Amino acid sequence: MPVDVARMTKVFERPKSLTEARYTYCPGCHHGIITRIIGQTIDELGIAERTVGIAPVGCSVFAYLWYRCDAVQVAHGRASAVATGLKRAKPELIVFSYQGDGDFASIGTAESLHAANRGENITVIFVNNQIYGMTGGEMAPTTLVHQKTTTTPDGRDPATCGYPIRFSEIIATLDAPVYVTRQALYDTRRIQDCTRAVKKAFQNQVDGKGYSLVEILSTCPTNWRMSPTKANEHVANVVTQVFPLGDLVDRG
Amino acid sequence: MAERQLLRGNEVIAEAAIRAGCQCYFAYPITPQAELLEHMARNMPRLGRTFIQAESEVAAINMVYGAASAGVRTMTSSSSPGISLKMEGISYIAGSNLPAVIVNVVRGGPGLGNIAPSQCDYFQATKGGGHGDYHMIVLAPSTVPEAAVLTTLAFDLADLYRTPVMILADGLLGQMLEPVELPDPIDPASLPRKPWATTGAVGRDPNIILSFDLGPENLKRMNETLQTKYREIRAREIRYEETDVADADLVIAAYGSTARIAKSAVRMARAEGLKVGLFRPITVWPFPYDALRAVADHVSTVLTVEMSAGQMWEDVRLAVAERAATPFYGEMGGVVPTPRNILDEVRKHAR
Amino acid sequence: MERSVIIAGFGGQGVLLAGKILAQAGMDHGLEVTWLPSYGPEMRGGTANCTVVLSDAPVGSPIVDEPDAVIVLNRPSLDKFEAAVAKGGTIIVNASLIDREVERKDVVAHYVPINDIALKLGDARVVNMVALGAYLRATNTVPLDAVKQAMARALEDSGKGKFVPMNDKALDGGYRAVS
Amino acid sequence: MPRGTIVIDAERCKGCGLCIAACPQKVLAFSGTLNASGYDVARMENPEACVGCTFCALTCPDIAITVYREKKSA
Repeated sequence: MPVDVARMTKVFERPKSLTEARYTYCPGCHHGIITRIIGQTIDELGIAERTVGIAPVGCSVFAYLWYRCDAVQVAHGRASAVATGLKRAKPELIVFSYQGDGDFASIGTAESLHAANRGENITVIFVNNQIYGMTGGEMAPTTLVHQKTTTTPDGRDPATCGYPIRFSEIIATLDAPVYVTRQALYDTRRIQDCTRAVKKAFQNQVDGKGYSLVEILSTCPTNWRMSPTKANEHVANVVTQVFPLGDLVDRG
Repeated sequence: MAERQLLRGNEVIAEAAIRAGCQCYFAYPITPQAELLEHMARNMPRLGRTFIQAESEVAAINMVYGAASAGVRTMTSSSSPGISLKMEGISYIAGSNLPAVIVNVVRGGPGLGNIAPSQCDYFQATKGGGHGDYHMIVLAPSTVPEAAVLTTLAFDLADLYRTPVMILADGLLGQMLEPVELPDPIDPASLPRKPWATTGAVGRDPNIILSFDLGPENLKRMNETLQTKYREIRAREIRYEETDVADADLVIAAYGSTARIAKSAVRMARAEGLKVGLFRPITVWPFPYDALRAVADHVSTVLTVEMSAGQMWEDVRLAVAERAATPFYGEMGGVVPTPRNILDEVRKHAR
Repeated sequence: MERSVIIAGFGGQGVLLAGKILAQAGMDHGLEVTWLPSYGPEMRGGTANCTVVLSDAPVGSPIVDEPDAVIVLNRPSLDKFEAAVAKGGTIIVNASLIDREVERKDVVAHYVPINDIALKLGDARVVNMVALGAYLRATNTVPLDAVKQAMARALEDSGKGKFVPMNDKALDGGYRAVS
Repeated sequence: MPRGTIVIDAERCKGCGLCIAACPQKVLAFSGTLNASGYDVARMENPEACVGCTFCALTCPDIAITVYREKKSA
């Protein structure tokens, strides 16, 4: 028997600042949740008309399609530098960059670190799924020790590939950032925590406080070769052992 | 009339950029363009404008990409090895139809090379450098006063065509002092609006800046739009200078610093009774093929002189198309030809 | 009329500044000018030189094969530039530091004890202005007063206005040392 | 009457199952029917148990779920 929703209160719907476009992400991929959280944040802060999103290279290359706000698609790794240029040119804009682990913590190492070190008044969303999704599941800078990828077929060997880099911890050593946090999405409580963190990271920018970074432990069920639910468990039980959750800097 | 000041080429380009309304400047130190960066460091902040010493050339050009997206006049500068690093960003800027000015104070190469004057980046500047079917407008000043004029023009052309524009200078031009009348400053607020810029989607659909499309047919269309723009630029923006060409039997083809040195050689040759002229491309992209071909129709020889192994020479030969002899004289590695060196070459070929 | 001069010496002898002041004075006097340094690593500790071209028409090449004059403040500079000077040109030789004579017979050499004059004035740092004064007397390229004004402005602009009188005397000292 | 309900946009659903795992009331299950994209979409198997908690929607990566709750009775 269908329920008559007309008599009921809508308590959850698509954020207004997101478009109707369907995501190009694989089933169960957390990129979609993160996009929804950012859209909801833009709604709640009422900033859609002055927000510019920066889409990276990688699975989220199409990020500009999802938001009803201006956007710039940029070269791999350079999002924090482009964000710097945009924000300095028009400080009244709210600028967020959306970057994967390869983008933010490998090819964009210098740009990421120095934008943070200058304390650019921007919001960086750093999606850490420990793998290069779009190119076929190669090793990322955050790939776990012994994790198999298409370029570490026998598992990541620290002797030749180094260790998973905790980039947020590196950024947390800097004096300038006002907010550096690591969040996850493997259950509803983490999703709610992450939502608060993202909102805070945007609010800091609105308030002119400076650089905020939200690292989000994400899944890649396709390239991890796990079901979406198994991937969630993997984040909860294994990934968080290497990348502990919580605030690293909070000078807000 | 503006005051005549004795100024260094690098400082003149910087100050002309400020007066052209450059709001954001990003760069990384490298000789021989350090004075340009330093002038911007001293002057941009006090005007309430943005100066950032970027962590790298790569970061600097991407900051330019961001500022250009936001619709402000923006510039970066470097010298050869640094320009190589910027090539990724320049390709994106071209592909995304963004206006920006890039200054290359060319030094000896390849690799680390040296910091002496050279013109060895002509191919990089005019034939691509970065990936993809794109061009930059490339302006090659020959004197310090002209560097000021072309810097102003660079910003105007960049905005008009939404394209990167390069000022192709060299260590000689960057380091020398010459009297200049600087252009009057313009008010950035008076510049035409850029409705395509990402300034916040107020009362309009979102603006998206991008250089890609995964669909070949769509990307082909984007490329065709670029090519249409390049045809317009070729039709309207070719600039060159001819000196003593009308009765010449031999014409020297040279650009930038080399052209002014060649100008002295032309005077010396004329004093000896040799009928020598000078053809100087001011835009090296688009190259003045037709104008040079017209010259080639009434001379026996077009002698290309460059501080390179013969890069512009290829364009000269395309233009001349065997209507005249096309000998070449070049110096490399930061060696600058003197007027006497050029005169000696002229004597070899002049009747 | 086009005149060119190369001013050469050790880094630290102020040859670049002397050239700039000459170029500035030339410009103030209504001439077209160019000033071109040799620059880079060799500037620090090694030799330094600059080329100044002054002309009543737009300057073509800022580098010259045969300068009308050279001012050499040390021996390596004389060795390097003696051969380049145009026939009938001028060489200002810093006799305080250079222990040989000019070998060429087709140029006019002026031997000026530049360091001695500077020391007598009380400041070895003004050798560049002594040299410039001597050059002006020998060549009459630009009036001494124009150079004095350019010098005063250059020093004042860089916050060294208190050294103007000393440099003024140095220009005079060099000027008088050439007969 | 259930205290809440959801509407699943079947064409957006990619059948990832995260909502099924997230629902504390075990309301949801795979339907066994494929949408146009070929995904086995989720459906309310046990609608009476829905309390409108929104957990399914929070965890849905494709924003395929809209959640309704009973108006508080006056």
